[in-house]
Amino acid sequence: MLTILFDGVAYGMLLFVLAVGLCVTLGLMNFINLAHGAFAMAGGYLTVVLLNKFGVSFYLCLPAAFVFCAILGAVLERTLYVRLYDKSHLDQVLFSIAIIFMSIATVDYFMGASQQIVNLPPSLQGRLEFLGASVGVYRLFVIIICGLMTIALQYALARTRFGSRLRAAVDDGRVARGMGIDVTKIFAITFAVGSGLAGLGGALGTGILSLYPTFPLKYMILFLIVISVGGTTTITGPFFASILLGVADVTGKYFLPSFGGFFIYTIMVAVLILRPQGLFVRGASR
Amino acid sequence: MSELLALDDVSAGYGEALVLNHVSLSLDEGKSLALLGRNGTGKTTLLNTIVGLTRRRGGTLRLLGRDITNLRPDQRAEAGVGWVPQERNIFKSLTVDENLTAVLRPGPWNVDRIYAMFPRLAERKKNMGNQLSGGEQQMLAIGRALALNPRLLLLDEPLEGLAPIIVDELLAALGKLIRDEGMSAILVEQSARKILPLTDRAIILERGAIAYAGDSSALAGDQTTLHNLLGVAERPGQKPARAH
Amino acid sequence: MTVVLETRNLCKSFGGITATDNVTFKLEAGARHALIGPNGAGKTTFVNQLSGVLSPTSGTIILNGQDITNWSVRRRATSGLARTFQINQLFADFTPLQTILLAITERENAGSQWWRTSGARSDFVDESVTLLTSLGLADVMQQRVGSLAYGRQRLLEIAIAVAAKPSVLLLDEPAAGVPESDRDQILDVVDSLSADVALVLIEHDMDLVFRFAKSISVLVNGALFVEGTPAEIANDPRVRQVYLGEEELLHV
Amino acid sequence: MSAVDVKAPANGATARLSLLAGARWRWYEIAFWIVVPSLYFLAPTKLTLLSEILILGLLALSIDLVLGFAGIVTLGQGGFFGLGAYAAALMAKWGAGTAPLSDPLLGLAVAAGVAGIAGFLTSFLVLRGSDLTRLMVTLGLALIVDETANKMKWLTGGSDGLQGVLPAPVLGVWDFDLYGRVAFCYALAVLFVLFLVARQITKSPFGLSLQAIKGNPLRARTIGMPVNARLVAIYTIGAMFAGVAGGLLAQTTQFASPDMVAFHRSADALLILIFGGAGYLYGGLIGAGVFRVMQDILSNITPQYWQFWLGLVLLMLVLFVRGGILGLLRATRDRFFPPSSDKAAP
Repeated sequence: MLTILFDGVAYGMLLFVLAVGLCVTLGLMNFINLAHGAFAMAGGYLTVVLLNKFGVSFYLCLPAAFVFCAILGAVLERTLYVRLYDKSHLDQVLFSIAIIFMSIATVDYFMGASQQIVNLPPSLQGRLEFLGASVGVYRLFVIIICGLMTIALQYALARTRFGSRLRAAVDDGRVARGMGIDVTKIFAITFAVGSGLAGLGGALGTGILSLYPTFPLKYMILFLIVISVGGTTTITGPFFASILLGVADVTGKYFLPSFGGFFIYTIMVAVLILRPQGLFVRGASR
Repeated sequence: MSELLALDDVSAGYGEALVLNHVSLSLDEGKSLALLGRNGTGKTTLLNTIVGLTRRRGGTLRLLGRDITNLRPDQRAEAGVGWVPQERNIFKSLTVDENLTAVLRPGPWNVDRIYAMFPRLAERKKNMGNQLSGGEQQMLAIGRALALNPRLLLLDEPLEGLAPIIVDELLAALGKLIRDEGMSAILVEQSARKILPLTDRAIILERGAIAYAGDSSALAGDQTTLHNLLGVAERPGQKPARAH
Repeated sequence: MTVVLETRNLCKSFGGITATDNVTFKLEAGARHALIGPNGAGKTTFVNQLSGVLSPTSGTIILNGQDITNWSVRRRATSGLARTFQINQLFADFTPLQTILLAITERENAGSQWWRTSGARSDFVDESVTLLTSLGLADVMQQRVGSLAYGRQRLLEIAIAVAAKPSVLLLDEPAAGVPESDRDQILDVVDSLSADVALVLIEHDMDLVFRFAKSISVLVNGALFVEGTPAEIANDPRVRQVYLGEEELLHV
Repeated sequence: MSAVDVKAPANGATARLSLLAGARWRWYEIAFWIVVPSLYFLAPTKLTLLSEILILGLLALSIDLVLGFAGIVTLGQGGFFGLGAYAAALMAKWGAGTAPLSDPLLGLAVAAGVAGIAGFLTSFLVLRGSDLTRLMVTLGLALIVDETANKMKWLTGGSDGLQGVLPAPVLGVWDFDLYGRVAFCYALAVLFVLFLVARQITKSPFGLSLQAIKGNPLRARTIGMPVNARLVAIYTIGAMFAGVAGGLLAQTTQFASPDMVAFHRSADALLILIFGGAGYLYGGLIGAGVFRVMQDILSNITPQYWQFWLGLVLLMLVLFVRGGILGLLRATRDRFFPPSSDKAAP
């Protein structure tokens, strides 16, 4: 039982790192980037290539995936995404789907359609006895890294000047501009960091998530659930939503395998109907 | 005196609507201007145009001799425009302290000096932006604009909706800022009597154009103009055209 | 005279702030009434309650003898209360003709007919054309609304409200944002509106108020401060104080 | 004023003619409906593909009604398509290939009914909230249908699909043949009838009111329009159209599987409509043709990777071309033959 809970938490924290960039940029620019999962996939496949083809250490793959995806995100944001900000949500969704399709086909072309397996370093294999439960070392590693990332994010957002400028921009972009805050630049940086985190999540997830070309489509749905339950105005909302979703998904699959995704989709629709702004959003803000 | 701000034949509005019609004005450094007019005459639009938030349809703007017509709002803030928006628009998920530090630029105004000016804010440093009273929000909005260390302060109806005792407190602070510190400012206000004593010059807008420009002290004594342009009155010489 | 619109002890508060303070107001058939007041006086809040966008905290609103306090926007609109918006609310991709035809079709409860072709009812079309012509929009009635000059769009905004054949028409700053050259046309249209309709003009522009209104209400801090003829209001020292900023005197 | 009154009727007659002219059949419309049936003789070996195009076109048409005319963004039309497919398939199966239960038209009626009821019930959930919420709710609902189809093995055959779907002969006369001749004619006839209905809807006061809601819901409400009732109506109609499309596919392919409900079905149909141009009625039909033909050609050049080109074309459409193929054609026409009186809403 405790093992399942532990696996669920690991999965949930991974989801959080994958999705958090999308939540923040959606709250900041009201831009729905359904293709966010493509960055995670890029991180995952980069790790596969570096690890399996070039024998780079798994521990080095993680920062490499972050940096690579952050640069990729920054370039795409400046060249393509920037043209979509003042268009309708429908256009943004179509654009995202186009990016998803292209990324799926590209990965399929270079890497093939089959699922990719990575050989984790021996130090991350095996299991530990922890509080009477058997715990995978790798999942523990995932929890530690994601936990550190979460703390770092929370610190950056709550304690740094960049964080307060970012929050100001989310609160009221128009006035923030009038107060000398370069919202466009803040958004570009946030987008890059968010993409980088997705890439890191994708790299970390190679051992947990199944990595094949339709990854962005599959996880798009999970990200949407995280957003609809967690809201976009804080990062604690998406954090708890991810943990909840991770635990619910893992326990659901364990105890009621026949229900599969049914359970979480129903939760998503129910939440959207009851609270169109997300479950964890602070009550009426004005 | 060197010129601080100059608007040359500026027309602006929102979307299709045109609100400002061919407005020209200039303000010297260290001087202050009262921007008066009934509501809907374009006062806020004029300030927002200086900040860079409206759709400009023509004309040019200069700040300290530099053409700022095509600068973005954040670049204008950097160039020296400090703005106190009409609705205050305090960043609600930032603390009082963060509201100041997030926008702070180097210069004579630092956070301590702002707190010294508004001691009430110092007591509420750790409060979130949405946990302040109206008067405190207004003080914070002014403090936030000062944190930019602006050359020109734009105040959009800073006294509106506040209790009389707070109005007096704010007027005293503004008086200190403008008269004693020599801060250049444009004050938008509906109640002419309150801000005319604070300012050097006054402009009255009507239908987006300048209907009166002159010295504040002269305007304060000019009952007829005040009544005709700001009060409830017909414009002299214009008869109701309902006859036909 | 018959009273067409009435509010009794209307109050609205947001949180602790009273935006409408016990307003009791009567409007007679065919009235030409202006509603003025300084910023934050609560004009918009008041009008939003009349048109049903906001519901009052307490008090009643009566239209043609019926209590409409809890009616929806749509039901009020179909019962004789029409309004224009300060910022144009138009259908940019329609022609003025289509716009007015739509408004008339909805007024006649024929808007859900899917088996008939739009334009088949010649009486509706004729009425649309007559209305557009009388408002000086005949020459542009087949053009795309989004491509019309702003002044023409403002006229169409009024035309939509008139098409509903209202007994009460709320005009929210009809000339706002219109270039000086097109202004007279709008004022003429407002002047020429049918004498059967009770008009309420929400306006800051005193030229327009004095040209048009036969009675004026001044709203201050959400309460009805004073009512009277234009001459009475213009010469009222208390109104002068409110507008020129000597509010302290009010508290005496 | 008197001059105005005299002038009005004459003006009114021209105005009325111009309004009615919008509903008249144009030469290109007639040409379209001559070309499509003649494909039966022109491409007798491609009838299966053509039937599929017609069905995809009908699905895209259902989205056009909801999105192109009423402005409701949806990613869930595939859900109604799937419901219709299963409903028609089950009817055919239970009737074991004999009338009355297996009658294809009855099957389509049931498919329309089931999808319509689902559309009506979910419309109240969908109409709340912003575009973003609508996208997510419609997507979520379609995913639930997908999961249900997967998991209710006893009814749907699970991921293996539903076997033994044997519709009775059409109108008791024409049995579905191996070459897809009957299937093509049947699908074409159904599409044509539903197209006529859709066309009439869009040219009617009801259709005009939908476009008004799309343009400015606040104004629509203040002229006394029952906005929500209208949207519920068109969403339900759209669901019925999608249900019929699903039913057609199940009957003509004699098969139903969760693949018919999957997300890519909704996404493809939306893309088809965007390709062709939303708000023209023909956009979905033309888009479906171009989409499937493009898919065939590109798959031949780069097997499996046609998705890349699809994405690239879509990207270009979103960034540079408004209104899809038909929008492009109209822009070209307006450029070379500027319209005398600037016509608004299509």
